[in-house]
Amino acid sequence: MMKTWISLPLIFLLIFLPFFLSQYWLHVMIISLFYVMMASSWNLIAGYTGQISFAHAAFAGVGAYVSGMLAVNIGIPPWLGIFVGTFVASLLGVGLGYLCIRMGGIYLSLTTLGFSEILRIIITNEDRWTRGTMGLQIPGFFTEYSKMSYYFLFLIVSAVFLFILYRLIHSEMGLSFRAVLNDELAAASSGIDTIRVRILAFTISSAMAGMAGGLYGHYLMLITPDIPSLGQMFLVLAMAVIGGMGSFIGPILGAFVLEVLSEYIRIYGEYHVLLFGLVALGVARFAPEGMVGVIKKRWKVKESP
Amino acid sequence: MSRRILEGKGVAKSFGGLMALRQIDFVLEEGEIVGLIGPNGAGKTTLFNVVSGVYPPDRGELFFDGRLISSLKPYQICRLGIGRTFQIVRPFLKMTCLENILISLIGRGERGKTLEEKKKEAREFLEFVGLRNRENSLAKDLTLIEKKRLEVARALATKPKLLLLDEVLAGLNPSEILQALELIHVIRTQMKITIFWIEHVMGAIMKASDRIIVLDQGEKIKEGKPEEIVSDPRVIEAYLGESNA
Amino acid sequence: MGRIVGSVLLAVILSMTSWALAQDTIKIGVVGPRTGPAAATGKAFEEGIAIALDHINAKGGVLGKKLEVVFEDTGGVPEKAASAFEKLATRDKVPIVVGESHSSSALAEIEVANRYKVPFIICEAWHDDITKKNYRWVFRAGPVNSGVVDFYIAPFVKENGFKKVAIVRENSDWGAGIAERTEYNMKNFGLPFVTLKVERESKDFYTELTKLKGENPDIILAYIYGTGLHFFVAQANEVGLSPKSLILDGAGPPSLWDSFWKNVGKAGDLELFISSMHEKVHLTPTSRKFWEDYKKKFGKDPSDYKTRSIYNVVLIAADAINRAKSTNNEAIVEALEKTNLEVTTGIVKFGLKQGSYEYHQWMPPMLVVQWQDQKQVVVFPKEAATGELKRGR
Amino acid sequence: MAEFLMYFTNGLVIGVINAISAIGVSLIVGIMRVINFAHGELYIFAGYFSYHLSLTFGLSPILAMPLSVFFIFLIGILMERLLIRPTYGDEMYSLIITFVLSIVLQNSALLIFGPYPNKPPALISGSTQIFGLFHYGNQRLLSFGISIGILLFVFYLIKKTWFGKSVRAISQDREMASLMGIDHWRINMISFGLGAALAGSAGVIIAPIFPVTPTGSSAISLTAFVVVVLGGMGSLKGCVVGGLILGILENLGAAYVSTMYRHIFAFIILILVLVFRPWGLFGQKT
Repeated sequence: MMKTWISLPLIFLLIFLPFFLSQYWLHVMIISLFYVMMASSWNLIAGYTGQISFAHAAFAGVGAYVSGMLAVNIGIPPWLGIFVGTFVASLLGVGLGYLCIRMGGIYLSLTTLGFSEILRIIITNEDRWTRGTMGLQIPGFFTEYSKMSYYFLFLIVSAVFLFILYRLIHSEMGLSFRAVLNDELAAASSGIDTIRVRILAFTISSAMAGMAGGLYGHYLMLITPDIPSLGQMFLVLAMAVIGGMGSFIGPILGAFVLEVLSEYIRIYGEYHVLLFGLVALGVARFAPEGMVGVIKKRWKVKESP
Repeated sequence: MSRRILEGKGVAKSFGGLMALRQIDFVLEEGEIVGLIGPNGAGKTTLFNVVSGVYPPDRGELFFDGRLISSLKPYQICRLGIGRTFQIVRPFLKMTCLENILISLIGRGERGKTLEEKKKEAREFLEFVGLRNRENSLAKDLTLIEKKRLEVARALATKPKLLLLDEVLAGLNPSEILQALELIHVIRTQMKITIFWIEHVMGAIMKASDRIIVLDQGEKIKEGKPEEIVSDPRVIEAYLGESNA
Repeated sequence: MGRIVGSVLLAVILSMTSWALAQDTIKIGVVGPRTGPAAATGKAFEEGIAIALDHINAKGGVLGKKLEVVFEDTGGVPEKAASAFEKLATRDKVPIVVGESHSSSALAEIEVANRYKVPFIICEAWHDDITKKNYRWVFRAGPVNSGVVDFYIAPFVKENGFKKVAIVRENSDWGAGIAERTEYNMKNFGLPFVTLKVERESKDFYTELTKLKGENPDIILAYIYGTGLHFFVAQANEVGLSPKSLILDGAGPPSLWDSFWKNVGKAGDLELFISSMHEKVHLTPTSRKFWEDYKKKFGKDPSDYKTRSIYNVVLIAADAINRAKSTNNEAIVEALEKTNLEVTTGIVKFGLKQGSYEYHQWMPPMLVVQWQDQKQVVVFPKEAATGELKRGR
Repeated sequence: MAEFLMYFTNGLVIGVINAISAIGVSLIVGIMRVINFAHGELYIFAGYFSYHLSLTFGLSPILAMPLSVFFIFLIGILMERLLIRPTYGDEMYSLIITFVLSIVLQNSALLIFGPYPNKPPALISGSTQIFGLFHYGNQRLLSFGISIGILLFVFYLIKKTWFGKSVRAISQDREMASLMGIDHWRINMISFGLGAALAGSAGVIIAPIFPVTPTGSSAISLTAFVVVVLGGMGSLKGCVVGGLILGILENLGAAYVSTMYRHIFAFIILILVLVFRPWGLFGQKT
């Protein structure tokens, strides 16, 4: 149960906060919200059905490139383009899911890793269309560049995502997700079509990544193969793992904490990825429920999953 | 004459050269309790896995209620009406008892019932196995016997016509065994569910079964009434062979 | 649960809003790759910056304050570069940014520079468009593709009478731009040429080299930046293509990295490269001073000429702020346009005529150097040459 | 024709090295159902070790190579003991842990060895004219020979020794193997070390040809994974055949289709295998 006494002030805060933030911190908040969308939607497949997809960043890349290239080449407005991008990402999600989910978890991880790599190679090499590693400059959502507008756009879409995820997790489908995560064979023997459940989760999550990627691309106004890179994938994974996989709050917490933290330790340059890696490793090994798990244990706070 | 509910014809299954089941034929009739016994590695659990669709048989056919089921997936077989428990209990550990049962109700794929209605129904199943007071406990916090009860309730909640029970008595003390046998009796008589069970507790299975099927090294070596089984020299040899090993 | 989340958030927010520091130094921004495949450039930049800061602060700093730099990493990735630049502009609020060595990153950064109106001096991103876009805030004190090709590479090819040219270029803005300009020049000369596109991070060039062997070129213009060049040179020798066909490294630094000889072995002999630096060629007194102080500070000779390029632009930036007598962006741009400063590679004066890449552009003189018995010999242009071009067989 | 043979030979050499690296992955998957995403990093580390042992510490390359492989073996054992062992049975966490580990190792390599690519000294220089048709680097030919030697050794180890029998028993049926009295904890640890050592062997063999860079590791891991899926998870024969197919196909594809798409052929194969024969060429169907 999301407790209203904490949600309400939080919503209030998120609405009025931007008026007190500098351009720079507004930027950090926007990026954090992007990662909230990414980590939370990845958590749906990883945390709730136990499938590790390494293509989440790749699907964000699909969303960004489809929408960006439509805008640059045919002049389709970003507002429309991101929906096309989301649709393409979900189609690819169904396709990939159908291909490898029946073969089990390891295959999904390998195939999604391969898919990321294919996507990177195609984007890099088809530079006539994508401008490859040189980066494609694409239009933004607003004619007048305003960080405030982007902040609210990202805030609204994140809220919608979280609402959908929350409802989904607490529905019958969400129970099926968790049954599959807990014990696939037992779930199948209880009449759950485990393949369908997994493909569904994978598709929803991929579509969300596609939309998040589209928004991100049109915010940066510059898209490069770095969006669908494994480095980006690692960040999303680290946020979910450190925050707490399989919990609703975990990835949200992880996204904010890691993004804000990375701004503070940026002076150490290359070490921040290493640091996040070590922390994520330690958490995965010793506290698999992440920050949320640690907090729950410490304060014995009850939170429904 | 009652109906054949489950029929296997020439069912065979091997794993990388190891023959786990060789050409097994068997029939279960509606309303029966049939015991499946045999020494370790005889292929009993493999047979259950093949029946419930975990692996497709290499050769042979399986019919349930007159329908060919040997190429169906586990969830399809479950929805047709075969429920099962596992030798090593497999409840959904990080879910509550109520949620464990709910999964089976969701798995039936019935439309038109709200989640609240399903919860109500799930509580009835918990009540039936005596776990009503633990509905909000996580399955991992249950004792072994509670886990076993939960698993039986979960299997019952799929509304099976046939229930496969894989060593539900193992690890229970004598008074618990008596309770369990009572439960099985109720399932059979009141719920009208056919039961096919694997058991190592010989006394219990001999007492409660209508018929016994004996497997050894993937072959059916004997089938018949309990009293015929105990006196059969081949069965004795199979078991003696095991105890000498 | 909620309370904890709340307090963490509150702490973060408090720290965000109270972001202010008393300043008794002047900070300028630097962008460049400190991580990723071109992290070597970041190291070169750090060395050059250190010497520039020593020199500037020894002379009293900038506007009477100590000069410092904030070096943001771009990872060699345009998207990170744009966000790095944005951070310098919005978080550190630096009056001027210098640096960059990737054309693709620079092309992304100049958009941000233009959006936030921050003066930006680029030192080692060669793509024409960077200055061709004629942004008021963007300057370049370094090579430009068209200049490098028109004044050095193409005349070198022509004057030495090469008959068949192979152009091997990486898939980057720099590679595309410099190859295109080279093709344009070769067409004008009427010289036959063939162009191959290769992947920037490739390691195995046997396939490309086998194809090239069929073409039988006598000069290969290799527009590959980074370690790929080493593999290319080593493998060209293995398949028997070089040194019969000479290889010219159209970027330069990779042929000077410490690892070059380890990676290419004797295949490196007779390899040519573009450079703006040579131990025997000191165009200005500053160049000599830089060389000596570098040796003193780091105990070795400078190898990557990007060390000097970044040194130059930090000097130019400091000079402009001093002359502008403020950190105001308009004033700095005006001062930059009037720059007349001696750096290691000559006297810097930016072009002011709009309409072409020469706007806000100053290009240092370049050299074509050949490795002969592991010695650098300048072979072009003639007036700076320290030896003859040697051909392989 | 000469060109074709050249591409083909190149494919063969790369293919054999692919096979060694892939066997390292396959061994671990077969026994533990764990995919080691840090495979490429171990390969890279081996390259760096052999570079520093021979150039910084002045060891002969002939000594430096096996010593580096031994270090990687130790690292593998340590990894298994500290990180992988607690995840047995939880596929998800082993995937997460090895993936994060790959990022950690990659960034540590960047930190320890720097961004510069390093190439250990070649054992042999120059090139040989093959059938009077084309020149081929001697180091490549030597690497080919060493790789074949390693492959033969691995096959001997798996087919003929006590260790190999235990490994095969565990891959087929873990419960059965433990009934037979095989200590699978120890076998797991040694196998993980061996898998790592094979990654390391591929690394030290290839490093004198293509210098190692910290960022190059993910491509190496991916190639190995594709070979394993193509050959069939847990099949050694599959690794050799798959490695060769991939090596030859990539080189011919690069030559006759597009050099830029060299690495995409691997993934096209991956997708085709998943569609038509998901258990791989030599894998077991269920």
